[in-house]
Amino acid sequence: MKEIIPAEQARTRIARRIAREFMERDETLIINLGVGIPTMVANYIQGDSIFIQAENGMMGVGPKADGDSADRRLINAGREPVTETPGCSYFDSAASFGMIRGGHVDATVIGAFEVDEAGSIANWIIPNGRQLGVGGAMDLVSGARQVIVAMRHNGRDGRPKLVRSCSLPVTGFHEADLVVTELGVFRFIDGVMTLTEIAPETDPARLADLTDAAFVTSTGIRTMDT
Amino acid sequence: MKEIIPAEQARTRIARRIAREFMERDETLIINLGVGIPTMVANYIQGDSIFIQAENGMMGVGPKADGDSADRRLINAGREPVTETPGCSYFDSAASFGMIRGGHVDATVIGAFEVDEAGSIANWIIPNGRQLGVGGAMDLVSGARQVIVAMRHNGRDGRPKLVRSCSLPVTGFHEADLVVTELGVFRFIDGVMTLTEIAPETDPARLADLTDAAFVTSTGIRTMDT
Amino acid sequence: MPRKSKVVTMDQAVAAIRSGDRIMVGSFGNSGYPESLVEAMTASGLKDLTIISNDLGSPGIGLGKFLTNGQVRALIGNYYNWNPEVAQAYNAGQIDVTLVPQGSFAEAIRAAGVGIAAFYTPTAAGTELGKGKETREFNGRSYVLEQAIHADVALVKASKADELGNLVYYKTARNFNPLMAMAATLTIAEVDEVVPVGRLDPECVVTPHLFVNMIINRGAQ
Amino acid sequence: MPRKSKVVTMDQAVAAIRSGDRIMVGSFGNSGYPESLVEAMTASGLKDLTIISNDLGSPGIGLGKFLTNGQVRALIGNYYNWNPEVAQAYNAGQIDVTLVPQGSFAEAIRAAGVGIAAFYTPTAAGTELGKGKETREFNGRSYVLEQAIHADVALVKASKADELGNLVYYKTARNFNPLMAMAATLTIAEVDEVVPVGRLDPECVVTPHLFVNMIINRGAQ
Repeated sequence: MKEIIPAEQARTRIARRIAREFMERDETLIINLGVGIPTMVANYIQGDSIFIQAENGMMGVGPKADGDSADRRLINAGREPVTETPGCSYFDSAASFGMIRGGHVDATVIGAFEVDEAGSIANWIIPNGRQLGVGGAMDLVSGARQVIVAMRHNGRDGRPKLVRSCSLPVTGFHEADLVVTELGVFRFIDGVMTLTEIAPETDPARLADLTDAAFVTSTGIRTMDT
Repeated sequence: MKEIIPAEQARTRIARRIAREFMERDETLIINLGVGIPTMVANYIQGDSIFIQAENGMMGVGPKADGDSADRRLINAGREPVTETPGCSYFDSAASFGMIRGGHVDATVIGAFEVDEAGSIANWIIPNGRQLGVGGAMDLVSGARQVIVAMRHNGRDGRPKLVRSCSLPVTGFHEADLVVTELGVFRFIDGVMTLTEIAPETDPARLADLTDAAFVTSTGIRTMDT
Repeated sequence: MPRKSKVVTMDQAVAAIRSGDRIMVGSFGNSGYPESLVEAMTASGLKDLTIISNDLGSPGIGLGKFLTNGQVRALIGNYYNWNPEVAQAYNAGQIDVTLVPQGSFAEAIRAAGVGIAAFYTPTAAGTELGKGKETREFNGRSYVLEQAIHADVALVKASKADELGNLVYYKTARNFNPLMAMAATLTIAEVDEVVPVGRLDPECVVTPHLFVNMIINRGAQ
Repeated sequence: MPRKSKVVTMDQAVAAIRSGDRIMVGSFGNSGYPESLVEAMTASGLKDLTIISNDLGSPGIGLGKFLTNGQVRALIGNYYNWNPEVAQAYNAGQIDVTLVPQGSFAEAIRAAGVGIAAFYTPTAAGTELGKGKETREFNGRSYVLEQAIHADVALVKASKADELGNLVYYKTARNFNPLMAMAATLTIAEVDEVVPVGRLDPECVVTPHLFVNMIINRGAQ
């Protein structure tokens, strides 16, 4: 399958769109970013009212550390060296997941293998015998107030990642609030997967062909920023 | 009933005997002291290997603060101003009771209304309509590794406080390990209340008359320090 | 967006509280409680409050003011022997009182803060305070199921806040404050001093700022 | 009694560990783990170990050494994708692996430390990792019962200890260390530096000394 949008452009578009989602909310936000595209969201956040929590025990994660300033004892949950921000704090893993499970983290941005029409998310394992790990995925999708999925619209093999019903082991049921792909923005409104923005490179009919899940197109649909 | 031993002498004797119990153990000890006679135990502890925990959130409680040095934000669980010791630390109430419930406190010294033959302790309430409080009593008797009861042998009305079976609401069942009164030292050995030391002012037969609970007299019984 | 300050006036803080609310108040025996907030609330017309706290101070002193002032519908806590007005009001049928052993009480507040619905503790198993609660054996020992204790509002006292709302406490005035800060829908922190962001040691912050919604700065008064 | 020092030699520390023990090791992705202790253990003849840790480092690196070295019987943790040797050994039937979601894992270790037998968490309800665990509704939401996770020995890494054993940590090297320090029968802390009693701020001590049995002082080596 031919890619409609080149990979790096797709990833950037998704990250930037999610950053805008946060910046449009006129309030202090606490967010947790998974590895991959979710981490890139931080690059597009401006202002001083959005704080990044890392589940390995840090509030107020700063940009990645470059070679010289890297400290292997100051890392994010993806094992990448990071920096501090003013007003940051450190705590143990139980306190960290207490924040997450207790509903004190406003949003988590995660990648996923599949999201289905019911908002269920599969992102922790592909049972191929090579993976053996769940990390904080299940805690994050069940604990964060808003669950935002950042993922390419289709897998490397072209298969849709928005599916009728998850075929892979589920991380959390009915937990997705928003899915952003390079081709569209899907919100779960009253439990219904609803296309609210669409990339200029496609249209709802063509997008439906690239998507396994049935979705509703919002009457107020807008064009997605590229 | 005539007092065999004057009140202040009795209290001092009990406190000093319990302090000796700790000092004879050749190890670092973490202890928690209740109000009344238990608090007096601290006066007779020497050396630097016994540490006092206060359930309102302090490890390493020092002597009571006198007038000038009193700080109402530095108190023990009896609301008395106390002082710091080198190496002390502060923590919240969940962490504090975590230490207690988790079995990390070697001994708690508590007062009691009644202790019965089964080692059950009643020390939290006399249902007379004037009391409404449990505090940390139930947590301490169920959590501390060793539960030491420090109490006068008989109540003000002369009634024995070592009873066959508690008549007052129980704080914890089968929790007492050691009971020290001014007349004797009673250890629960294999669940049996055993008199191991006796005050010089009395003898086992007379002591049994002053005691409601049936107890066994140890073959190695010794005379209690006065 | 430019960050909004969490520092509010006492009027703004009290306006955020409603009659009938479940209100946690940090304290242990008149140590470490938000004095100005308690004062302002007793001057307010708020009533039918459920006060969730370790104790209720003394008659007319500290948290005792709520009861002396007739603002209490119910109490959830563990030690009211320091304030005989509590037993009197309870015996007269004027208020409800729920006693939870102090350690279970602390843990139940933490549980609410960290999203744990309930937990099994050995404390109170078989006793009057365990009655009506599910009991279960683990490894041959009896445990009682205690449920999380939530609140609408938490009034906490800290020593210092930074401008973000990170909190540190003072000695045994810490007590239940950090737990309650996590367990309520709205957390109002009364502090002695607000310091610039970056002034508190990140290793020593006890309550990270995400738990704090409003700050009353006594140092500014 | 004069106080005995908790500072021990590496030989004394390793001698306190037995083959077949359940061993917690603080770490998160090769950050904040007791390097010298892990090194000494891999040089020991200890085997059939159950390693309880967030992850298992990388192949032959950090905690990964235990597996590469054939000392592991079972793993309890949550994320082994950084170390493909784990899946290989598991698929070959050489080791048992129990996955617990990271937050439930942290909370279960804390629970062991604070005497809570089990707790209800919403994490993993209905999923494969919730299978075989009791599920229960609270306020219309499903919760899974998770049991406390204990160990025989905890190997933790701290930045500093004072001579009593009070510990402080360094940034995100804190991770599971303070939790594990509470949850084992024997806790051995490897530290970069031992400072005199009184040097650590009592407000900033993370692990009070009562949780620590032995100290390995790397600063002295």
